[in-house]
Amino acid sequence: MSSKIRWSGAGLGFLGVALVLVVHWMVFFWVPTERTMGIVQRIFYIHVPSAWVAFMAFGIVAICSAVYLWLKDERLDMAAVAAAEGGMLFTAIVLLTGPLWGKVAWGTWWQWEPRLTLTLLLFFIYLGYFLVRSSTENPEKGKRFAAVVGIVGALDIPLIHVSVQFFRSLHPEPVVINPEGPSLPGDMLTTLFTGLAAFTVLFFAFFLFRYSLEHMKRAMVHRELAGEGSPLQGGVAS
Amino acid sequence: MEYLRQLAAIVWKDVAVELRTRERIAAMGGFTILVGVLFNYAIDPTVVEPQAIASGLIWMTIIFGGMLGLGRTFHLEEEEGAFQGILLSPIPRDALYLGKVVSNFILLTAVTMLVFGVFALFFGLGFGGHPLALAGVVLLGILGFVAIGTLFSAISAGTSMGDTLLPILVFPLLIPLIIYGVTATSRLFQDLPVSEVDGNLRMLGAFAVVALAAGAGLFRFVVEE
Amino acid sequence: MEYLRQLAAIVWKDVAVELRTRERIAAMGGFTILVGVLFNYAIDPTVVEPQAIASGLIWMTIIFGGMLGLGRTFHLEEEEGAFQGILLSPIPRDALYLGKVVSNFILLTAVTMLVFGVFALFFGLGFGGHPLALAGVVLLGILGFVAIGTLFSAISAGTSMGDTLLPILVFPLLIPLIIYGVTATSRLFQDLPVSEVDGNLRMLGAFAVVALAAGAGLFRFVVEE
Amino acid sequence: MAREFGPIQAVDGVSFTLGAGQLMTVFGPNGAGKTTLLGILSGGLKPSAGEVMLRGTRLRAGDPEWHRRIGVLSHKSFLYGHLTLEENLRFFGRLFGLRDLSVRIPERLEQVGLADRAKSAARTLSRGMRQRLALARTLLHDPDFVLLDEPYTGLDAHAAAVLRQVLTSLKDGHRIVILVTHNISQGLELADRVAIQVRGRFVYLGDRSEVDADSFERAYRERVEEEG
Amino acid sequence: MAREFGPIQAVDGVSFTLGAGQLMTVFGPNGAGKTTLLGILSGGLKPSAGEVMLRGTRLRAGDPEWHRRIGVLSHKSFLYGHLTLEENLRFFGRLFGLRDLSVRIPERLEQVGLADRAKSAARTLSRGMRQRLALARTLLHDPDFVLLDEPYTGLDAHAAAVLRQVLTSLKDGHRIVILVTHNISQGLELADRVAIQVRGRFVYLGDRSEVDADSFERAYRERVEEEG
Ligand code: HEM
Ligand SMILES: Nc1ncnc2c1ncn2[C@@H]1O[C@H](COP(=O)(O)OP(=O)(O)OP(=O)(O)O)[C@@H](O)[C@H]1O
Ligand SMILES: Nc1ncnc2c1ncn2[C@@H]1O[C@H](COP(=O)(O)OP(=O)(O)OP(=O)(O)O)[C@@H](O)[C@H]1O
Ligand SMILES: [Mg+2]
Ligand SMILES: [Mg+2]
Repeated sequence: MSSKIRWSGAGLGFLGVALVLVVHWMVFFWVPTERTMGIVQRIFYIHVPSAWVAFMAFGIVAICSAVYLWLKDERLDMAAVAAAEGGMLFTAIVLLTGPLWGKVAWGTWWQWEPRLTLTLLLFFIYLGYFLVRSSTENPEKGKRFAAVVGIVGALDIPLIHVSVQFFRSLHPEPVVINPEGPSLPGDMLTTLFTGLAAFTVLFFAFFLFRYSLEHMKRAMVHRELAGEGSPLQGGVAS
Repeated sequence: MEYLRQLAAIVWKDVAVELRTRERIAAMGGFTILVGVLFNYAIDPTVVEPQAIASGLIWMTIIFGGMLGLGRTFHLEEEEGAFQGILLSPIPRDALYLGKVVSNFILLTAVTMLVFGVFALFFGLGFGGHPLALAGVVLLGILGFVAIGTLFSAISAGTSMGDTLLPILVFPLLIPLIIYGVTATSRLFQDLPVSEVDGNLRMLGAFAVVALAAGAGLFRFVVEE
Repeated sequence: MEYLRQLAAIVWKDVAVELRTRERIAAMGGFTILVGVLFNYAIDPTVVEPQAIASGLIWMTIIFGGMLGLGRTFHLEEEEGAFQGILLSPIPRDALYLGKVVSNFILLTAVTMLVFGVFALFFGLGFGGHPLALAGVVLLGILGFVAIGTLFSAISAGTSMGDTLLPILVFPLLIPLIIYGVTATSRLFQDLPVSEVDGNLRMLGAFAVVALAAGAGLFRFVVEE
Repeated sequence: MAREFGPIQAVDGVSFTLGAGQLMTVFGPNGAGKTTLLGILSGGLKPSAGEVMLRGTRLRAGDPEWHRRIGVLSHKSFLYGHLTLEENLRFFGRLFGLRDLSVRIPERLEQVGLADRAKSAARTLSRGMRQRLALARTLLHDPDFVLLDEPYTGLDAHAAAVLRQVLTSLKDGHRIVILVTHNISQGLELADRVAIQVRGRFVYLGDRSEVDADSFERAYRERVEEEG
Repeated sequence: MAREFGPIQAVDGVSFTLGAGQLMTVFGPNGAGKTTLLGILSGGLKPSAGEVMLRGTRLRAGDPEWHRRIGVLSHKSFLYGHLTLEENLRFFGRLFGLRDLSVRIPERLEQVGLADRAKSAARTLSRGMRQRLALARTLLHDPDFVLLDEPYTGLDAHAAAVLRQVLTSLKDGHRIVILVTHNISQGLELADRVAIQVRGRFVYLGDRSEVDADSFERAYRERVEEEG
């Protein structure tokens, strides 16, 4: 079971790396340079897909957590953990590429403006997700608490998306997902979606590896508990 | 019907205990007055126009006053294990949650009125020409805040990290609410037309509804032992 | 010697409990960060210069964060009657008071450092060219505040009105302290020479000394049953 | 049924059945897991394994119907110190959906001898009075299934006699009662079944008729030493 | 000696003397004022009238020398739930100025059978364990004058035996002990003097030798009914 997961993870991983290479080729050699922002605009093809993949990852966390609360199936909790870590990874990419871009485009690494702040806070919410998990005496309770945080935390995602529309914001408004349809030239759109495909595949590769790792970790803890038993239970068997 | 009566019992109890001890209202009220007094001295009205910072101050006072009260929602119950007693009674978990939300909402509304009073008194602040829209913004904001805060204060009361977690968990979710609230309030203070805050009102309403639904649905997983 | 050891026991216990529960530091820390974030949005830097209100804001944050922690100084002890246990031990009442002052002072100093960090981060505030004088002003201010606050929180914990009294009792006494602190701080922020705050420093020092002496002398009348 | 706290196995493989009108007493040394066992039975703690059935219904924590039928007297009194005695009972009565509180509350306060203190704040009560009030709270909704954790604590001779009467009438009313105590004679007095719990497990479980009151103390000590 | 709470006269005209090595047991119904009496004796509550003398010294609340000589076990455990057992004892030991805590604490924990839980947070203890720890705390500084309010509460048979031993050794060490309990046999067992308090007043005070263990229960009930 778990070896099958690892093999599919490896397969997806190779595919993902290949796609990432393709995207990089497209970004550097194929897609035309944007007129106003110039060469740095090319970071767009990494920045935006990572943000979307992170959103998707946290969506998976929320869904798995909700079903976990309902069915209490350990596997759903493991999936949520794996997805949450993946989500944090891709959020970190957004939080790295954004400032790089911003330094050139806005002349500053960071601005306390809504989208940026909310994205940073999204990262912290899922940090909280891991914190509650480890801060209860009863591990099952920790999982439940984490699931609640995971679900409620996902509320932040739509808020991030609409944040640019409601405030004077430095950050650009949606150019793809807006009611009037994408306002991006075809080549750029193609590159963007190739990037999205690459990161999605990479995410799932990561997800599967992380899942099987979690699976092994828990199996080990389980064996330890069942095997030697704790010294405090020593005299019980009679 | 019984659902409502149980819910009302929670509200009644919280209000009665608060009226006796005045623990939370005092802390919040004290803070409010402090803000007023302090800013009177701290801010040179020739340099800073009170209007310019009033909406931020008001929200900060409300939110912090709220954190103060919400953080203790479940701690207050801990002495003599009374909260355990409630959990052993046949009250549905969502009624318990909603009861707590209502009593916190009442408490916070009282504090908010005090806040506005203090600001009117100390800074001679007029609140713009749209009292209804203003009330809508503030009450919806409080409701969303209380809905989230009540849920998470139950979580943080149940973990060994205690209150440390509360701000970490709640702030990321509250920031959007605060942003929407503050911008809407300051637009109303500037007497802009109500249509300017339409979007914000809708967002605050949506936030409150979603937060309440999430809280009512998830609360039972939080209080399970 | 034994006096100091008993005093140290109180401090050690308070710090240990606080490190375990993080109850007070979290509430205070959360508030501090909130102030930072909120003012970022609330204040339009093109209209209000952060420097103009920073010293007032900083003091308000510290004082209120402090009220929050101080108000709970004796409530924390109430569960399982542990404070009664302390009163039944041979610790002199003034050592108990001073121990509580020290542990509150430590707590508040931590919060204050956080406050300055947050303001530096969010508002890009430089704190002027006299860090030592600034530290002097702030620490003496905190000491005076803690000395008063600890005494009064014992009073309010012992009365049936609970925390209601704390703000009412403490504020009038704090007003001079706040005024001296805020003006000194804002002068230092404006990089005025240290001699400009000499008088304020002396007043803050005198306030702290008098408050400590009064607290140490009066505490035993407050905790008697 | 089982439950652990971290490395401590507080309740371990306990299993029993009780009929209507039966009272079971659980004895056991400090830390044996008696309180934890009652916690599971009350639905307040989730067992890490096993289940509880009451007249064909399976226990689900948070199920209102289940909670309506159970009354719990714990180590803690579950009272609000700032509410009066009357208000405390009124609050819990409302949670249980009771309608006749204006009659029921004075009656119950009378029963436990606190009628003259009805308007005092609960925090001014002496220990024994608080225990009496907690008892009134436990039985306010006439539960089918009553869990009493050291109910005699702090009660004076008169109140203990009242409690004994109450237990008898519960048995007559076909309720199920589980009683935890360290006092062997009080524990055996009204019991139909007797259990001894040590380190989480029931090391003895038998009918009251099987045990001999005089030699039980020695038997109990032997069991505890053997297993402890 | 007297003390009232508003309209309630909790302790009313009580007066007695005890010699070194003597143990007095105070019986009385709930709310009789026993706990209030101990509160006055401990210096925790100021009497509204009267005074307390210990070997020629007059009690003044807050006098360190006085508190150094008294040990109090109250209804509340005086423990910090977030500190470990060891830390709790270390804290109180330091307040009493004890120097040999690194030896004394493990010894006392061993005595009450909690040595293996020394590093647990006090809030994870069962009720009986908490009472044991409170007992260790009370006696940590070897007080001359020991006040015990229902010390048997929650203790199992083993711990009760330990307590009995401790009481005997206190008497042998010429300490003065005052014990409050509702259990007549436990109360009479080691007593030198016996008192019955009803509605604040001592309605009986006599030497243990004057009372007959078997008939005391009846005598007690009569007294209480008469006065109550
Ligand atoms: C500094 C940190 C930054 C962060 C944390 C950040 C975060 C994000 C996030 C979360 C999204 C996805 C939002 C959504 O689709 O709902 C996004 C999209 C985008 N970002 Fe950034 N960003 C940063 C800086 C920048 C900069 C400097 C630029 C360019 C001037 C930029 C341009 C864009 C564009 C064009 C999109 C796509 C908008 C759309 O089509 O929806 N970002 N960013
Ligand atoms: N919340 C908790 N966290 C950790 N351990 C706990 C917790 N509650 C109980 N325990 C431990 O579980 C064990 C059983 O405790 P329990 O309270 O059930 O004992 P008990 O039989 O009721 O004892 P007593 O007669 O003293 O009341 C003890 O070792 C106790 O320390
Ligand atoms: N803080 C207080 N405020 C008001 N009344 C009080 C207070 N403490 C005690 N009382 C009242 O004083 C009386 C004596 O109480 P006390 O606790 O001394 O009784 P007790 O003899 O110890 O009873 P028990 O056997 O139940 O422990 C009671 O009527 C009680 O309600
Ligand atoms: Mg127990
Ligand atoms: Mg008593």
